Amino acid sequence: MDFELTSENLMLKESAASFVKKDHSFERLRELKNDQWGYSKDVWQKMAELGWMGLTYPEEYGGLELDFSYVLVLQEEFGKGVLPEPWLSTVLLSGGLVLSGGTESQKEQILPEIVSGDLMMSLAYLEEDGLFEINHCSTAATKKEGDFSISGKKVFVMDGCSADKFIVTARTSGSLSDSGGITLFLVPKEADGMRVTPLKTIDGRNACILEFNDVTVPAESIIGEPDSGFQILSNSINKATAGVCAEMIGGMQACLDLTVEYISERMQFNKPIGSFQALQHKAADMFIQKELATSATYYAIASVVEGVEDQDMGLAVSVAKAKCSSSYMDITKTAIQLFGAIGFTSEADVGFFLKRALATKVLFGDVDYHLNRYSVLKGD
Amino acid sequence: MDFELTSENLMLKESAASFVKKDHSFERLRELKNDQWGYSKDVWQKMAELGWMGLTYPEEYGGLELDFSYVLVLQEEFGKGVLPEPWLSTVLLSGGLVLSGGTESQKEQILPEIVSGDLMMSLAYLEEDGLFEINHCSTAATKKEGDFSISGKKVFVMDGCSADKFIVTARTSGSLSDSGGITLFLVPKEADGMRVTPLKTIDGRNACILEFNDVTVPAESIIGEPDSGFQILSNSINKATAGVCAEMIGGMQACLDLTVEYISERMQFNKPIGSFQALQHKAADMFIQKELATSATYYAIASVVEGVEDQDMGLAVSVAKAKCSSSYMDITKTAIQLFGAIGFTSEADVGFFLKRALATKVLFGDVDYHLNRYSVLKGD
Amino acid sequence: MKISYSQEEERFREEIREWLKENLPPEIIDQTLGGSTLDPELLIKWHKTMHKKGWIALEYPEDLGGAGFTETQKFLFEYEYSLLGAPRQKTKLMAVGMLMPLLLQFGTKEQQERFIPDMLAANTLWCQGFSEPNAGSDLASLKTKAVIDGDDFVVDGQKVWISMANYADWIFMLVRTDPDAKKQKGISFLLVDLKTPGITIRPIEALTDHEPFCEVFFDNVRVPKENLLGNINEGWNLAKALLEHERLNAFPIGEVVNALDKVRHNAKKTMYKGKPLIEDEVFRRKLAGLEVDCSSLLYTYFRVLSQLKVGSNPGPEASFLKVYGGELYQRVLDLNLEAIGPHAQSWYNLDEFDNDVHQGTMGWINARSLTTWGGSSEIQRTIIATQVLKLPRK
Amino acid sequence: MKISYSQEEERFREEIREWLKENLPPEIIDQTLGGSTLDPELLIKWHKTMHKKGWIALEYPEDLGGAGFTETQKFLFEYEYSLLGAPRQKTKLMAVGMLMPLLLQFGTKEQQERFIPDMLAANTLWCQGFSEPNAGSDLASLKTKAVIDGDDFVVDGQKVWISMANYADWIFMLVRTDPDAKKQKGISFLLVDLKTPGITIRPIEALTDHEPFCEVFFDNVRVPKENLLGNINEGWNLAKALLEHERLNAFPIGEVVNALDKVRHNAKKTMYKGKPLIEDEVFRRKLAGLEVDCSSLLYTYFRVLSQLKVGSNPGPEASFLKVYGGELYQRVLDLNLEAIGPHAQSWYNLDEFDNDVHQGTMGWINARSLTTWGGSSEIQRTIIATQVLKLPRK
Repeated sequence: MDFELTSENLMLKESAASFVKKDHSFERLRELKNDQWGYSKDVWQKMAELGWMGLTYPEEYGGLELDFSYVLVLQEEFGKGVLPEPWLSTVLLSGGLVLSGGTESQKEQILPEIVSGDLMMSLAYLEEDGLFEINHCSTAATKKEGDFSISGKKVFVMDGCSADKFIVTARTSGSLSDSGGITLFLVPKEADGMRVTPLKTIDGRNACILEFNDVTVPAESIIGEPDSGFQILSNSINKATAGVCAEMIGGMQACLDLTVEYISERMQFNKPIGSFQALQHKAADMFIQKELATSATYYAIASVVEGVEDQDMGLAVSVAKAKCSSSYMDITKTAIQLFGAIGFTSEADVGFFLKRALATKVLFGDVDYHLNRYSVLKGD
Repeated sequence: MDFELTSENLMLKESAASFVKKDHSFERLRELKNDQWGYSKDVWQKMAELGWMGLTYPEEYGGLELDFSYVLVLQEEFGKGVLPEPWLSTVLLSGGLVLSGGTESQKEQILPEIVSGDLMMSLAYLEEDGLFEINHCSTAATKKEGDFSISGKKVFVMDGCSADKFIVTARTSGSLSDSGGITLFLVPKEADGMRVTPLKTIDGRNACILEFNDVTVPAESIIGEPDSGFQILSNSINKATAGVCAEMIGGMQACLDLTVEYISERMQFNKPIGSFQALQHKAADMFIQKELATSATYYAIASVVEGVEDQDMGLAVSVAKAKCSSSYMDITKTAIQLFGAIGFTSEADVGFFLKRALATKVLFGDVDYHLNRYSVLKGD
Repeated sequence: MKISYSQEEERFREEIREWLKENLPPEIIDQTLGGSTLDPELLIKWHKTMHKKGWIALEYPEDLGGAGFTETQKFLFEYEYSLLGAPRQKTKLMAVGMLMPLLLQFGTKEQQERFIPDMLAANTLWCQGFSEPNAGSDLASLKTKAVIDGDDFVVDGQKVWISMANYADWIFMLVRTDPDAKKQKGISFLLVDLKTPGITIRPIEALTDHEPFCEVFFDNVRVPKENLLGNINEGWNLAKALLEHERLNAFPIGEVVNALDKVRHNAKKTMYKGKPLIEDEVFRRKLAGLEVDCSSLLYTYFRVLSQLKVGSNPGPEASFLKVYGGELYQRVLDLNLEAIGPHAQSWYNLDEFDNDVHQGTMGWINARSLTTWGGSSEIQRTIIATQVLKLPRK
Repeated sequence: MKISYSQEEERFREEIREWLKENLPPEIIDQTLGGSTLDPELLIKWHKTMHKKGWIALEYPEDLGGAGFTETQKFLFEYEYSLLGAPRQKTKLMAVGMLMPLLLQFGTKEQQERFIPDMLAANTLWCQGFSEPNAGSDLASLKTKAVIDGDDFVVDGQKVWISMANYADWIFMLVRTDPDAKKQKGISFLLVDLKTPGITIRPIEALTDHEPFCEVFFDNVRVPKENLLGNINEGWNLAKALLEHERLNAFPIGEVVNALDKVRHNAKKTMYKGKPLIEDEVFRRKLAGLEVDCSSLLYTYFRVLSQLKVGSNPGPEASFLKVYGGELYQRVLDLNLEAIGPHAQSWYNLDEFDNDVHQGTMGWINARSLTTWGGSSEIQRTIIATQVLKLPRK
């Protein structure tokens, strides 16, 4: 039983914190708001130079080969600044999928390129009528000589506008909602027959819609075994979800700090408004929610570090994500409320947390999705 | 569109209020707590002398023949004092069933006796495995020569310990949860083969379990048509539910008054605790909930007065009961909280409201029962 | 007791509904139902249409340019009006609801004739200049000062959170005319032409990316004495009278009803495990819970209505209609986000996605301001506690 | 990072579990899991059993009669202890957790030798006399006075909300010894034999029909000077030290876990539309929501545990464990009422109905006191706001 950060963890925490302070700012988010990608390649390169792109990858691929506790540390600091760079989609999620399911040659070809910061990737798995279900897959991949032909539509492909390569889930057997029969394909952005529709998200980042019209890819582009992509997929999404929870608790902390600072200074009726009991109790509830979400997230991260079996990881992750989603929303809503009119303006930083809370709430499943998944895994 | 009380309504309101003040007190509730019935026959007789037993009955049966708005007025005042006399079960529910479904001879035989205060009645319809469902009926009545033989078990028969006659729902055809096939029988408490197990309820009143082992009753004891008791039953329960809502909003009002009075006088830190913002806002929320529940109840009552069709009445009643159940619970819980330690003692009156709130919450279906019924009736 | 409308009420509602259905521009309905900030140009056009019909100053007699509605008719009008998706902000830019009663109560004959007709016709657009950076809920601590110099007041200072000042022609504002008098004393109420030299208007961007309000800076602005409304140093009485009116401006229940319909509409299109989300027990239960709260609120309006009929003023009891209405509206839009699933994160790209869906997110953000605007929920609850429940003040 | 226990910790837990399973009387488990008020006789018997085992003063060295547990071991013990349904009130009647640290910190050698061993062995039962009718959350305004007369203090006044004073032998209490000094000053801490003439004890009935606490009246009660604990007029320091200890007495998470199991158990027996209620989607979702909150709270305890391991004291941050634990426990029992349907209204008649069912209602009522007891939720939140978040005080 150990949830303390090691001194090595703390070293990364410090450098991440100073990076977010030095190379990032809320002003930058305002500038990037209308940018097609919503983040900057320069900052991305700096992050690569710091070695963070290979944080958890084996050294043979140029990675630092650190355990998952460092993901907590890094994401928590990113969350405090609402850093928009797509580390989660490229490094943690897509790279993670390649690492856990890819062939040796796929790893050698892809991971070093991610580590160097030259390759951006996105996972395309959500579909129009599937809500948040991972196993809902109507996009079909059919054999065509030695190749596969993919047809279908994926929505809300996170950070998809800047992706060089996509990992696409497609059905090679089974029916609409079967876990079996889902296969993972690597698809380059240049692939013929693929239509990319850019989409701006509420947090100023990007997503895209991918339409596949007989997109042909070689059999070598399959990640893992045909028909059995689900297990790798759900495992990697579990880890990515734990990672996004770490970002969320960082955001809660920063948003609470921002709010406490404001209501301590803002004077009305010759008193700081933070001295009014009703506001104090609201702030106390923000603190309580933040603490609970933090504990749930630490436990989920530790479960990944310890490498517990899939069901236990699923339970820990669903507890964390359900708690983080509701807490981050409640905390940022209350923050806006306590800031009053100024909180509703783009000039106040607090709004960035509210919008990111909404975006992360629906990322990898909202509260009800995870509560339901919890019940199912628990066997109720 | 009219929700104002008429001057005639207000006259009844006054006499009811002064009756509750004069002939009832919380001290009386303390004395009755361990009474087998939880109410007093003397008070019951006084109520009869005031003509309240026949409030809505036609004059030919000795009733006052008043419309349903007077039920609102009477029950609201009863609710303010948490009056324990079983007016709801005997007059409104049981008598109401006889009135709407009974034969002329049944009415002539029963209603005047209720009006005079000599006859106590209870409805037995809930079963062990039916939760709150009215149509769940496993108790069976089978033809036996000209008579019917009833076998089965009913639970939580409200005020059943003092009932002289029961109205019992029994299945004469159809399967477990069919609305069709339910028949209403009049069963005297002396009936052979009927076992009565008394039960004390949290609010100090009584209920009983009825076990029927081949209880034989003549065909004349059927209320309404055989197999088609459900419609009368659900209509009468709807009206009784509107009636209990009226009691609940009376309780909310009195509980709020009690609380406001206490926190205005109780001093801590040299201030009345009612001057602390956090407590003020809790009290404000109590007020808001009380107002909303009151409006929903008025609307439900008015729907009965206007005699809208069953579906609309069902919707109005479910809105009112769902709102009253949650509001009465929230208001009384908060009241206990604001009273502090003293609120947790039997010496404080506020506890009577908490316990009655819990008892009425499950009466005729709890919040989820009515939310679900609302969705079904709404056709969602 | 009666839940149905009288024949006369039904006829009145019918008339309103028919006229609105014919004349209300669909773009406005889209924007209102979507909960997004309205296009001021549309708003002005719409106001002029309403003015031709004579439906601007609802409760005022015809000879004052009003509609001559009874309290009941006004209530019914507001309800039907919001149900059909007509814009809540209708009076905002013209400030009729705010300034007209003050002009009638405190204005000189000249002022009334000079300002009211143009205001009603939307020839002059007004905005409200009360709040300042350090005078929000504590309005009486405002610092913008007006010094008498000859026949003018000279105004210096700054106002903020002024709705659509960038479209307005005139501003009515509170200024401090006696720096030595304490707080509420020494405040005056001025009517100022925004074209006067020395005035700078800076729009403020909101989280919706729109600019629903502005900062207005006053640098040595000369305002003729005749633009003083009411007596000098007695402006606080006007402010109080106005806030009284404001408080009774309950949240339009029709918008909650419409929002619930939108939730239902969205939940029918969103698929969950092969069925429309609306068929999911858990979602249905949440929806039913909000329907119950919405109905309870609606019936409270009906109770207020029947009180109005017998001529009794609801008074502060009704003050919770505003705060609860706003909070309920927010809860409905929270559920709407659940009803649209992953679409909750989308911003712009209207063409690519269903209109409702996009508006869902934009409307949700927009609704965040409801509980802070014009007296936060905290302040409303304190009013209920002290004025309705008569709990002791600090 | 690690979520599993170390081998050593596992061994320790095993030892505790095995011993408790063997020695914990089933009647106690029933009453604890049912959330009802415990029978004091049972409690005393149980305490003596624990004393023989040496598991009373957990964190104190053996030579003081303690168990000599490390902070970690104490934490693990408390957790397993509550999980198995051992009584929360364990220390209440003996006041070990409250009085022992004070005796050690402020007591004379004589006092320690005179009181500690009998307290640990439950030969002397103690109760706590702090609150007065007009001194609740505002404790420092207490009025019970003690005047020095020869070798005695003469005590006059009234104490209230004293747990099980009707079973106790001694009371430790706060009295005012200097009426002129202001509030916190002039308060002293006395140890009083309840058999002393002039003491009247009146049990108070709670909503549960039990008598969990009493009023104690002091009329001219003579208390020898040597029963003064700490210095005269410095009793407030002792009270503060004790409340510090109290605050860290977090709500036993094991009881929340047990309550959730009970909800699940009841929902499996309650039938709804022909199926166990536990299979109803809506109910399952509510249960899952509480499971998530319970797990989050449990993991917070684990975080505190690993802080203790590295020797850092959690401090006021942990103060929310108490208030949130109590509130969550209440919410779980609310759901339990839903899980038992109409049975929620039953009172007594144990024989006729399933034990869990009856306890459900009784336990629910009993839990109402949790959020008002020893510092209401309001006060806890103010502590978090001012001490943890450092928000400005009034």
